[in-house]
Amino acid sequence: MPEITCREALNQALHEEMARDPSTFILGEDVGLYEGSFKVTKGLLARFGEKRVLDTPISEAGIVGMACGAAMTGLRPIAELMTINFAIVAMDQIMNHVAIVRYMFGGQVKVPLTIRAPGGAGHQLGAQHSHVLEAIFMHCPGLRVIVPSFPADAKGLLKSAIRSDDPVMFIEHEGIYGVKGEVPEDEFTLPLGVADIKRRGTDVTIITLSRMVYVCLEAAEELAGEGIQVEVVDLRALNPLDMLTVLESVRRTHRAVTVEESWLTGGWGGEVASRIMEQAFDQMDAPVFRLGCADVPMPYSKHLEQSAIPNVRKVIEAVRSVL
Amino acid sequence: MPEITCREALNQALHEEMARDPSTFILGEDVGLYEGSFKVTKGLLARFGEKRVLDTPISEAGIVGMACGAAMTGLRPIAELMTINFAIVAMDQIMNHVAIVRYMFGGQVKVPLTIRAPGGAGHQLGAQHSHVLEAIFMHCPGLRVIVPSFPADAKGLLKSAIRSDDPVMFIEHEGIYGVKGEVPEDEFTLPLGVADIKRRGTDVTIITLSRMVYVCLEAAEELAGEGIQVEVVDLRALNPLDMLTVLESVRRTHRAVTVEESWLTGGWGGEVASRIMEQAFDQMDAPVFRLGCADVPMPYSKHLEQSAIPNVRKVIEAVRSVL
Amino acid sequence: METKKERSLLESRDLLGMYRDMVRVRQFEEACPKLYSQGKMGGFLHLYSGQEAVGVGVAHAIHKQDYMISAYREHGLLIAKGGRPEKVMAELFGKATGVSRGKGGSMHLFDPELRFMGGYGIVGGHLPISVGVAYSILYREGDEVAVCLFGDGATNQGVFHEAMNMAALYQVPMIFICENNGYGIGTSVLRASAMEELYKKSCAYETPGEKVDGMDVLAVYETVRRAVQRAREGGGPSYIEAITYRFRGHSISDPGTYRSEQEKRIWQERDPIPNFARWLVEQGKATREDLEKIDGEEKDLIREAIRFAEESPFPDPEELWTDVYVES
Amino acid sequence: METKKERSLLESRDLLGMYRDMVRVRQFEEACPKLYSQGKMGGFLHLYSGQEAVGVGVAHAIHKQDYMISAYREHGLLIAKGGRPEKVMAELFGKATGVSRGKGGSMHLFDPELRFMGGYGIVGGHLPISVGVAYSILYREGDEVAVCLFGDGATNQGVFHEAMNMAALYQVPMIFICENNGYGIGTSVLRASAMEELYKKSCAYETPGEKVDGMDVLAVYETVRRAVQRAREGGGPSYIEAITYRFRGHSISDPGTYRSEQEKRIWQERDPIPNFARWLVEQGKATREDLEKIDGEEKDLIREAIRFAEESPFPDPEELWTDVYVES
Ligand SMILES: Cc1ncc(C[n+]2csc(CCOP(=O)(O)OP(=O)(O)O)c2C)c(N)n1
Ligand SMILES: Cc1ncc(C[n+]2csc(CCOP(=O)(O)OP(=O)(O)O)c2C)c(N)n1
Ligand SMILES: [Mg+2]
Ligand SMILES: [Mg+2]
Repeated sequence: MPEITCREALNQALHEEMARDPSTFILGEDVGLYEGSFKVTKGLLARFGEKRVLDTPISEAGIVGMACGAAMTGLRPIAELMTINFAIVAMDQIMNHVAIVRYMFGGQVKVPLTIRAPGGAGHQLGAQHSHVLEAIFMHCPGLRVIVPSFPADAKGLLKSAIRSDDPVMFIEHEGIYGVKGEVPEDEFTLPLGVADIKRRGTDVTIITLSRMVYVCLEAAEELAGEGIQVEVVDLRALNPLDMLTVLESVRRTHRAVTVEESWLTGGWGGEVASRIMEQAFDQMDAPVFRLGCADVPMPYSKHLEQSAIPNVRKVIEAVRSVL
Repeated sequence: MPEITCREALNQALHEEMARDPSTFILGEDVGLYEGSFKVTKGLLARFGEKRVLDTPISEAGIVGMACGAAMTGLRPIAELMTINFAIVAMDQIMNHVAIVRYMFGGQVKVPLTIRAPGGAGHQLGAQHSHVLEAIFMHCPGLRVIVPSFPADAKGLLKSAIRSDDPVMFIEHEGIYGVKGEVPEDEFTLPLGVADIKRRGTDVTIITLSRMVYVCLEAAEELAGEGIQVEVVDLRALNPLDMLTVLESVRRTHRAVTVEESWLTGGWGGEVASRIMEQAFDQMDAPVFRLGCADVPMPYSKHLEQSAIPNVRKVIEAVRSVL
Repeated sequence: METKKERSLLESRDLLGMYRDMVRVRQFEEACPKLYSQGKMGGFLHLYSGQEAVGVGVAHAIHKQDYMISAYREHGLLIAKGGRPEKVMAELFGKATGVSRGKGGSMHLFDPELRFMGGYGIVGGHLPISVGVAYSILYREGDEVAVCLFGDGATNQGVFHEAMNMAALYQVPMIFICENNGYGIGTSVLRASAMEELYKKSCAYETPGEKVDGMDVLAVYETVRRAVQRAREGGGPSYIEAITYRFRGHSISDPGTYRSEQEKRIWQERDPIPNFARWLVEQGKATREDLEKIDGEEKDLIREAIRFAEESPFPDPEELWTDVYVES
Repeated sequence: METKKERSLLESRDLLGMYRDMVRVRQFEEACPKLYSQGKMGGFLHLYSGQEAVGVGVAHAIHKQDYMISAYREHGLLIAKGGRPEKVMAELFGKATGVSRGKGGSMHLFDPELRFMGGYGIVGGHLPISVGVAYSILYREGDEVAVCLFGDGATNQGVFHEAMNMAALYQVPMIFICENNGYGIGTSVLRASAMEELYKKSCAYETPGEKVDGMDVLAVYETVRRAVQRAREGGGPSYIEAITYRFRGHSISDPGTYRSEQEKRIWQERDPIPNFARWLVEQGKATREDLEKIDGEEKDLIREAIRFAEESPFPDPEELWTDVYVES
């Protein structure tokens, strides 16, 4: 299999799905002429034209609302938010319209909308541009929440997200656009909401997603040198949340750590940890350890920022603390 | 002590604090001439005049942002959102400005702002008007989150919130405005972030807040008839989160149930349950049971709505399930 | 404003249809307060009485396949567009036979067949959605239009601005219709909007803005018809302010004391229904008897609607869990 | 636009001050790319080169006690308002001596003493905040004003609309200044705004709107001065569009290929600094030598600022946890 970057994998997914389904179109700030601020939409305008690749004003509520209306009337839009931070500006459209119109109107309409956005902290962008919002979207019924790590996952999941008849928040981590991985050349999709065990282990289960998968794999590698076998479960999605895979794993390892880039308090780790306890209390040899971002607005200064985010050292400490 | 309604208690708090501190003013939709859509701001315009009681357009982001700017320049605003649902429209101002400017600017500015709003589900208002957002605000560092239940708490906490130099989300449950309780006549305040044990018990600890306190007390009463002694901890705040009181209680009862009106998945119950496990795993005889709203947008139809929200019967079942 | 000639182009049949629709809406709305106080309905209830000429004028100016989308004061709009009163009433009762199957309630009516794309509760929230609906038409190269109705208060929301700008930018076939009833709950237009004449707000988007007497169904009809024609011909969006009044409080729980008795009386005299009735008779388009017959028929229809709602079943308890997602 | 007479009212000292400030900003900005590529700074870096006449013209038209608030392209604004280059540079280096103590970075400069109420990263996000700042002035019955600067792209955000409306409604003493540099990242004004002439957007709020040549520091100065005077006298808010250009890409990582070489050349010829220098000499306000001396002094100042930033300590690791709350 060829190795390509996550960015290329996502770009392929967009090209393939737009070619496949003429009701699919993409809209967002600088997605067309500029080809995306992270170049994920490269080549789309040239290939599909202005009607299907729509540059928008800086109006996130307008973008998401417009995409919602188009989705409700038979199109299959992909809305790109320049970064996930700006989803907060559009929060009412996302959580109070996109997510719920289907239910509110008695199931008579669907919203086959994918909202894509780069996210993640760690680039010294400061407090307003470092939000990790997965936990919030997970809290909103009606939304699917997909957060891939490996390039192949990114591609297969984005294709499924676009084809899904439900609204999907698809969060791509800026930090992994350049990461390479094997991606099948043939057409493929991946089911939404199936976790993937990225590394097998017997002693502790780490539950994580997105860029933290790489951090956890590195930590696992290091721990393996000490004879500690860590299993790394990449959730890939927070909704649907694949507790089956998680529970199957923790029932073998009896110990679990959640690693997230969200703020720890109220992050998704608490949800997963609670469900583990609810369903496997008797099999757990220790409480689930939750590792997350420091509960502070993200500071700019490099060392402060780095100290706020989970890293290999902290993951190793977390694993040790449950042994 | 005289018995007054929660609405009156809140109204007293506003009158007292505005009389006390000339830098305090209130702004929001229909807070002046109309005296608030729930009449919590009754008499303020007549007493304090238009400069200090400001009717606004329907522009929640504008309201919160304006209040933030006023707070940053020496005033002590109280922004009323007509209901908490509209905080979603102002989410960027709340979580990405109000909450973080102090940190982002290196502690050189403070935001002594109280954002008040009626909230809570249960009035057949449908999916867009039944949001319970505490869990989201709890996830945002920089905000204080106060959610009172009893009239005296509402008054004492609102006065402290207004005096606080930190931004406070102050969420009043629509369902309890009319509830009466004893409120001291003399001037008093209550510290933010101290839980209150509303009923003593030895067998199970229920951790809850806002209207659910009443529901849990009723359930506890019924369970007492069966010889089950339930302790009801009213958190009163999610930030600061008083885990001391919670832990002290569960270490005595060894069993805990969280009861919230938020959506269960990603609600604050997961956070509290996780912290209990992290800090008292060995003292717990059962996993923490979390009871919350059904993970669905709120339906309009009465019976459907009622079935989505925790009630006395469900609390009793929850308590039984951990015994 | 419309000319005599244009008015006369309408056949008696159309005119009586307008009359009938206004009466139907009024009868529907006026039946609600009692039912609400009997506990048949819950939640908010925002009645349309007084504003009928707007909804009916708009509905008659568009085709069945044109889209309509609205705020929460929308019973009258859906009914004017052809919605069955019994299904609307059933929705208010929270019944499974309601237009939104009991899940939406008064504020969230929906009818895909009538292309009524919903009533929405967040002030301004549906404005960007309406732009997307209109963009769909453009995308499919259809010849429908989308009409989006909202209140005066909504023009102060940020999304009003974003929607107007985007609609103009992409030249989508839609008409923004502001129902200026003078108040957003207890706040009068002047106390909320720096610009008093709301139709002028489209100046910031190079979009034609026009005001019309919202108590005159024919004026509304004509004004909207012209805007619709322009939109259908690729002329892009327009913006219309219809000056109107709600005869009742903001919602069922609002006594409306912020409005003077005199103000209410003046507007009551401009009630669109009796005034239109008078005009119809004067112009020889109908006799008093014709109109009374219609009044009676509509009264029966609403009585029937209430019966239907009453006798319909509540949603199955399992419905709590359905419709959250298409795919499970 | 300003008249000859008004211009001549400015003393040489003031004029040279403007020149010095523009040079200082330019030198500061042009020193950054190299430092960035050396890894001295991180995150985004939005340079102000080309737009100096706007910031400096504004800063000279207001008093020290007047408030200024801005988007993220604000190094030049803070420096123009009197911010110390070394403290700004230290902030960009993420040092404890920075204006925001290393916590804010390039986009989030703050200086309470200079009443610089911050640089903000969410497009449009600071607009409602600025209305609150101005409301504070009104509340205290002070005679200061607040100036709020933002880009052309920000005028399409909902909060622009809400802020303009509320400012006009309460008649707060503030000036909205749109720095129209032609682009929001890669999107030109025309492709984002239905209304091309951005100064006209205030028509929707009954607020005076005016456009000014943003490459002419005196024109900016005069236009803002008049608006400030009106605001101070209780005349309420105004809105000014300054037509300008950024000489570099949107941020340090943007090659800016969406702009033609020809376009860039035309604007380069309108560079506010050499043009103003030429005018000063022509008018006999300064000699070439005077100006070269200033250039040299400012070069030294920036060199010194870099040294200061370089030698300053990073924040203590414990600083991660401070400043989240006032009360713990
Ligand atoms: C975003 C938002 N803010 C506040 C409310 C509460 N609210 C409901 S209706 C209303 C007044 C709306 O006035 P207008 O737009 O003129 O419509 P009208 O009710 O007059 O038809 C308000 C403030 C809301 N539903 N949504
Ligand atoms: C709400 C929001 N959406 C998107 C962005 C990403 N973004 C940063 S700057 C920018 C362009 C802003 O253009 P303009 O307002 O003209 O200011 P300029 O950069 O030209 O000074 C965009 C889209 C953002 N920061 N905030
Ligand atoms: Mg109105
Ligand atoms: Mg620009």
